[in-house]
Amino acid sequence: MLKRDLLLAVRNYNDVLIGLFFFIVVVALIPISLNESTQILPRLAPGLVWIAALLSSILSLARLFEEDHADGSLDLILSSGSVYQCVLAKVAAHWLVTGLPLTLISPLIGLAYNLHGEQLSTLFMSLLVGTPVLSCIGAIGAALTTGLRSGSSIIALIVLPLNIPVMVYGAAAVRSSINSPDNVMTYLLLLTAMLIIAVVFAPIATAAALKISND
Amino acid sequence: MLKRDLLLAVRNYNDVLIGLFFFIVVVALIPISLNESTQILPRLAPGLVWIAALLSSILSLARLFEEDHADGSLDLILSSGSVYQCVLAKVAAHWLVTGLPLTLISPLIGLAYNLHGEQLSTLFMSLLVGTPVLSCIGAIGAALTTGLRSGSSIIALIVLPLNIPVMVYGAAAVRSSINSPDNVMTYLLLLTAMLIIAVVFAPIATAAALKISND
Amino acid sequence: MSFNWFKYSSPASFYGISHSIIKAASGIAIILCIVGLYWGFAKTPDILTDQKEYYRILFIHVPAAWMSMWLYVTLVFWAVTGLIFNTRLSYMMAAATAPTGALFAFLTIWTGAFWGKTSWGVWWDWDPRMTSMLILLFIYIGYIALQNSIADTRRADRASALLALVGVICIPVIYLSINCPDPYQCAALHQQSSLKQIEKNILIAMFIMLFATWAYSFAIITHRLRSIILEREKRTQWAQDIVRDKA
Amino acid sequence: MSKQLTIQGLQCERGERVLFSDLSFTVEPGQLCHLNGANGSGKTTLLRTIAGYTLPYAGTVSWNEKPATLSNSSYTQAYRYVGHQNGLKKSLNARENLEFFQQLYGLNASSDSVTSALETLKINDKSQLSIRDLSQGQQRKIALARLLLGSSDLWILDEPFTSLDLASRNLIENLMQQHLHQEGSIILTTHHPLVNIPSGSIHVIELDRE
Amino acid sequence: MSKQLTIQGLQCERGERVLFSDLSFTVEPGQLCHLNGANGSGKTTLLRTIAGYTLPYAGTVSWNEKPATLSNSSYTQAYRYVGHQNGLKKSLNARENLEFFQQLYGLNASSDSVTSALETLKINDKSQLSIRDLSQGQQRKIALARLLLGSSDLWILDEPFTSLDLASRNLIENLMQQHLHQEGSIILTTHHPLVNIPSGSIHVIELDRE
Ligand code: HEM
Ligand SMILES: Nc1ncnc2c1ncn2[C@@H]1O[C@H](COP(=O)(O)OP(=O)(O)OP(=O)(O)O)[C@@H](O)[C@H]1O
Ligand SMILES: Nc1ncnc2c1ncn2[C@@H]1O[C@H](COP(=O)(O)OP(=O)(O)OP(=O)(O)O)[C@@H](O)[C@H]1O
Ligand SMILES: [Mg+2]
Ligand SMILES: [Mg+2]
Repeated sequence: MLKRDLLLAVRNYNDVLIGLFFFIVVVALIPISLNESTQILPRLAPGLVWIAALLSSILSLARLFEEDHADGSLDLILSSGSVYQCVLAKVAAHWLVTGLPLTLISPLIGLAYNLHGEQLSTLFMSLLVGTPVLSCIGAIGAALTTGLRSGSSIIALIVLPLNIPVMVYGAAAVRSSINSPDNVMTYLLLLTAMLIIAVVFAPIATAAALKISND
Repeated sequence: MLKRDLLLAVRNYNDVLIGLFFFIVVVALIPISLNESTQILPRLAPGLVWIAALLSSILSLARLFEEDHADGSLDLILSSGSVYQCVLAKVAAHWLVTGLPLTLISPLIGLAYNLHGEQLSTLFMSLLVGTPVLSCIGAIGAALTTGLRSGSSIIALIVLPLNIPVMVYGAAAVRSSINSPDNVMTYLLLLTAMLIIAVVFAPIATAAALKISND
Repeated sequence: MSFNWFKYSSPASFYGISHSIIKAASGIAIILCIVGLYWGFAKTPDILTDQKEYYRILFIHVPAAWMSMWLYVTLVFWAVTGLIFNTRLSYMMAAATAPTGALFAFLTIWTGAFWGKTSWGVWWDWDPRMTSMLILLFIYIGYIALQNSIADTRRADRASALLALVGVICIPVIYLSINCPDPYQCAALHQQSSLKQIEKNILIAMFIMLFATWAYSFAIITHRLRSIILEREKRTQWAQDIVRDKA
Repeated sequence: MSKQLTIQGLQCERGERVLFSDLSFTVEPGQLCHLNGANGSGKTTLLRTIAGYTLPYAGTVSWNEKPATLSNSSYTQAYRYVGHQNGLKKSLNARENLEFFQQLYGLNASSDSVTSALETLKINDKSQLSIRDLSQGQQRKIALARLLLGSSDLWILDEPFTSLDLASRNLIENLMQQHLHQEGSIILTTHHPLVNIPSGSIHVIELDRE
Repeated sequence: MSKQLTIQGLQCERGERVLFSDLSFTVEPGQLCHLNGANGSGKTTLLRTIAGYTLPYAGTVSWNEKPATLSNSSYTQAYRYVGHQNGLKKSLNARENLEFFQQLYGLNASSDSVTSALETLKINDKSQLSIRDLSQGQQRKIALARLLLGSSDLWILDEPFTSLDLASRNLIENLMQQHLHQEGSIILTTHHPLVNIPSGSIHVIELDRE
């Protein structure tokens, strides 16, 4: 299943590049409009990078199942008996196209915001563990709103509150790597716990939501 | 023409409320994740409010013509002889659902960021004049990418650079209302000039782009 | 359609003469580049006020900045020609121009960053001219991305041509962006052109380099155009003949 | 000879494949032109080229001796196109969709004419349901109801009978028949036989060239 | 009596309107059940209820004496549904779409069986084009090609002949005929006459109740 979604994602490999590019633009844009001197940048970095991750994840959610619903593939998937795997594959593909590239590029962005050593690796780790959670939770919202006209805004409404904790802890991990390095592990473990719960339960919820949306 | 689009927008009046809610969440979210004391908030406000305006505008762009293309209405519109008016109506509806609510709520947000008197009205005015420009320019990007699979990310790529000046000057207007109130008028006039150019030319470009995309 | 003869004959005949153009232009580019760099390093003063000798970045920075804008103007020219006359060759010209333009925009910012570090003490600041050059770079990238993401060639050509036309508004902005309305706010680092006060030899070297980049662009764009033509005309007899002759 | 559609030396390509070339024919008032051809032979492409949505690679389409393009408004006012897609807004109801169409085309916006169009097609009782809730065939009928709003000279129909039951098909054929009597012309594709239209006014164009 | 579809006392509603109620019938192996009814009479709703996508308001659908729902995997493995929508990914080509289908349903993923399905439907020469670039009828054929992948007992087809030309329609009818011979069963709606299937094996259900 993953294969088709990856195929779809990679066929327009632009998608990956553009997602990445978009991320960079957003993060670059913020200092423009803040017009702040470079000293305060490191303090802003964790929050801004995480907000950008959150927004670029949500931005691409609306299309997660919408197309499958509109073209009738959702019918096929629901009666295939491999709904769970299919949802997992969708989530994985979503992460590979949004979360992973962001994670990979994050050290560079960190450098641009004057982060160093330990801080860079914390930024990287927090994104690596946290962005899949964003994709998992996002999928539930996407499934619930599939077929609704105002889908994309409702998704944001459903998903944002659920995702805020991820973002807060992700940003907190990075921030504490600047101020109090001892706490970094706690935050990362918290994120990992969230990841495990999300990967196990979110696809089940998503599959159930899809059945309801496809009535 | 406007009527149908408004009808569509208002029928799911959720859209308006949610667009607004989304805007507020984003703006409220930023101070949380920045974790900054309230003293620095006024300095951050102009940039952040404008970034949120920009992002929430782009976020809702992808659907601007996509549906018309998929269901065949675009054919009807293109041969109706009132393409220009129709595009204007679409843009107006987009603004009424994204830009206007943000503008109306902006004084409240300004208060939350510790802005006062003159500054609040400048924030309001800059959004009032600037957000329609975002919708106008956005429509061009939406029209060019209608029917493409990777549409929504490419829109961001096309629209962001063109919108950066609007955001920069919008934020600069608010910022100068804090630092050097004399310059506020210059910025607002600049934004007004942009608005006039955008309202006159953008629909023409959009209509041409739609003809190309519907080939 | 009245322009058929133009549409169908031009690519083939252009392909025929293009090889010699590339040879000549790249030769000129190499010679001018050597002369220009020689002039720039040997005939100019080592130290310019407080800028030490780092100011010599200007021999790349300024030509690159001018070329990136000039190439954008030509790109738009070809795009508009294509939109009006429906000539395939002009779309190909536009498509061939974009990567080089993007390269120069990038070079401008890249060299500018180094220069800025040595003379202003910062790599980057949101000076309006830099910002608008960054936007130009993004527009080049947007043009290329839009073209690549549309499978149908004809639609890709027309859509990206329109985007280029919309983006042309950037050029006057870059040109005028020194005149910031609020000096306190945007603290423009770039000043009004000081060309007239500059030392004569610096000016000469700079212009030689300008012509070098111009010739280089001409060569590389023509080269890229050749491959685009071959790719797009692969169904035609003459294109197949060429490929067979090469093999 | 005024309301004549003339196709001259038309060539259309899709993805570097020539679908047809050097195609010439005319459609006179009162005439129905039935494009025939296997799946994928280029019928839809031809109809969209005639309607001006797709540019031809060579040749011309003209109406009333002027080029038939989207920028020729006397042409776009003269035809009605119903394609594979219905062009209906899913969240509006039938009446709202048709009234919007009237506004778009600057027709006399009157809810009476909408009602009578819907009644002619025997779908008026569903006019308050949003399109999303209608069955496939009902949606198609509402798309076709546009043909009855205002007056038009040329109907361009891409498989109008899709999903229609027998009764509705006969209904539509009768409407076509009427349109032809009023000196209108029709160009259509369909894989259903046309049973009610006198074969004298049908002009068949075969698109299969292989 | 094993591969039998039994509908018992079925009632379906849409938006508070009862479409049909107390509907009971069975479809035996080797039998084709042709749902007949005007546009909007509830044929699609019935088919989607049978496939388990829509929940009935009353009554049951059972397969092999067990409830026929989405969570009954021996049922979902046994049928193939082709609805109004084709269920194809526009940016993949025909082969990729069908291979994905094989994976999804845990069929023996083999590109040979895809090739032979495409060849049976005479569409193999288009198998490298993305679906977006295919004509309406070609897309429909590829959706129908799924019927030939793996083996299945029940075909649920909602207007399978939409947009198909005459030759393809005959082809599909022959495939149906073969399926019936192999003790498969079919339940379908169509507004085209079924010409090649012996009327002995056709069982017509009228849905119009008014
Ligand atoms: C990182 C970005 C850049 C830096 C740090 C930078 C730095 C500099 C410096 C230090 C000078 C010479 C000092 C002066 O005359 O003010 C200069 C001149 C110049 N720069 Fe840039 N620059 C950058 C980007 C650009 C861009 C984007 C353009 C776009 C057009 C540009 C165009 C020019 C031109 C035309 C001159 C010569 C003008 C003159 O004679 O005064 N630069 N730049
Ligand atoms: N990019 C492409 N490359 C090759 N062939 C293409 C491409 N895009 C479209 N085609 C072909 O062009 C033809 C399009 O035909 P069109 O849609 O006009 O057919 P049609 O006659 O309307 O068929 P139908 O009866 O099925 O609707 C198809 O055969 C399709 O395969
Ligand atoms: N919310 C609703 N309120 C009232 N009626 C509704 C609602 N939703 C659906 N319907 C009706 O339910 C019926 C749906 O029928 P269905 O789609 O099953 O028809 P069908 O027999 O497949 O028709 P066709 O041949 O046109 O495809 C339609 O008559 C439709 O008007
Ligand atoms: Mg067709
Ligand atoms: Mg139906």
